[in-house]
Amino acid sequence: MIRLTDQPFDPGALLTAFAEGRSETGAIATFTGIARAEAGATAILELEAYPGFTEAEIGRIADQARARFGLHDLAILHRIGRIGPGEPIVFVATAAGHRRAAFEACDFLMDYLKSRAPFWKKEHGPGGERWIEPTAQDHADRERWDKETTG
Amino acid sequence: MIRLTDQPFDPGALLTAFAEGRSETGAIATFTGIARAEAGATAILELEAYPGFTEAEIGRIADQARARFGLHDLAILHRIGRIGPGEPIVFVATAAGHRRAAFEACDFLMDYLKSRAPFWKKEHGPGGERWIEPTAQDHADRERWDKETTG
Amino acid sequence: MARVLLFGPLRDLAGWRERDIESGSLAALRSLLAEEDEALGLALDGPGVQVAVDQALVRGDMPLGDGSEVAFLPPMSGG
Amino acid sequence: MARVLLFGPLRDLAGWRERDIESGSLAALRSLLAEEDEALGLALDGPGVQVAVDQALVRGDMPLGDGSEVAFLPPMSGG
Repeated sequence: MIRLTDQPFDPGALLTAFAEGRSETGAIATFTGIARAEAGATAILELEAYPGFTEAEIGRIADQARARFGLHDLAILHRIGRIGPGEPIVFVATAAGHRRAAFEACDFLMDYLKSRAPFWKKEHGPGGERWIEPTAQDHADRERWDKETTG
Repeated sequence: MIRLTDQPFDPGALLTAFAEGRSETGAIATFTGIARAEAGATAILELEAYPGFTEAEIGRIADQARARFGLHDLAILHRIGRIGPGEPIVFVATAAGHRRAAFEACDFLMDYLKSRAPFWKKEHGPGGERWIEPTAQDHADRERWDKETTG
Repeated sequence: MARVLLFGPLRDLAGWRERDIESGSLAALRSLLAEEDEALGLALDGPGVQVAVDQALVRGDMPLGDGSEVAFLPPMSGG
Repeated sequence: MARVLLFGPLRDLAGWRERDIESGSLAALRSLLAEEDEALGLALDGPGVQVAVDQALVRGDMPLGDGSEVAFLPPMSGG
């Protein structure tokens, strides 16, 4: 499942659905990204996607993850539109035979979503609005996967 | 929350509860371990703990994880008793400011639970019963954390 | 007519999100946009800006058909 | 009297899970158990077997008080 939504979602409900009926899967890893309040500065995030293209690009990254880590399944849900503090922005779940593959695939998918997936993020804060670009750390995180071989 | 249970549980319900009201947390990672059916061989797992001691030992590992990765919070639920194929055995959730810390702490906790937490695991399969010890891979996974410095 | 889409900060800079523009190639379209709005022209050539034609990333020039969709994609940031 | 607990494969080997045994020290308790059941005695000294007295891991010998809880813990495996 790869999906964009402009509505708030409950990551737990997604995990419940994802975990159901998996008698051959030994390991499920998930990641939930949440809009931080940043120490009281009640910012609103605004996330823009390119409908169709964004899902297709995420799909290509997902296919890479499936092949590289031998995943049984994966799920990605990404919010778009206006997101309030404390609301989930992104949910990624990976299912694999063993935990190392599940963890690494989840980590890999998040690194790509952070720095290469077609989203644009604007922060509306008390001091006005600004577009947010990936940090140097985000780029460094993603580049780990170009070097590493899967263990 | 650190808890043992002899009842089946829904990892999604645990994530829903864990994620609620976290406006300062940017990242939640979870891991769910599931009893595999092992290609149709319907084995039953039996997990034994040392009540009191087991929770206390996990608590010590949890305190290490909190300090090492700067966690905002964590949750660990572990099944004991008889566990059927497809049923969750363990759930770990970690909350942190950023995703790297949440992922690494979750990974760290699972490596310790697999090879150092006071549990004993017996498999009741078609060919009789056998006790399962940590694999060489489990030990190698855990030893990563003795070498690595957190990035 | 090609449909031109701007995303993220490019849209704020240009003041529009989507327009139909008559142009035979991507290079011609870039020139046209730069003539009309110098700041936008510079930004479209800026670091990390990618171009998708009919939802596929492209490099360099290419002819544009009638009804082509051209999207200018500034550096991306999800999650 | 100390309360002695066996876990995992040690319990299956010995055929019991928990017994009250009179013993003044951990070393004396080990000898007593080994005299009574040689296979168990060897297993208790086996690789990776840890001992907890009153729920704290200990190494070497130590005196046992009345009501001490002594647990023999074979190699652990969770998750």
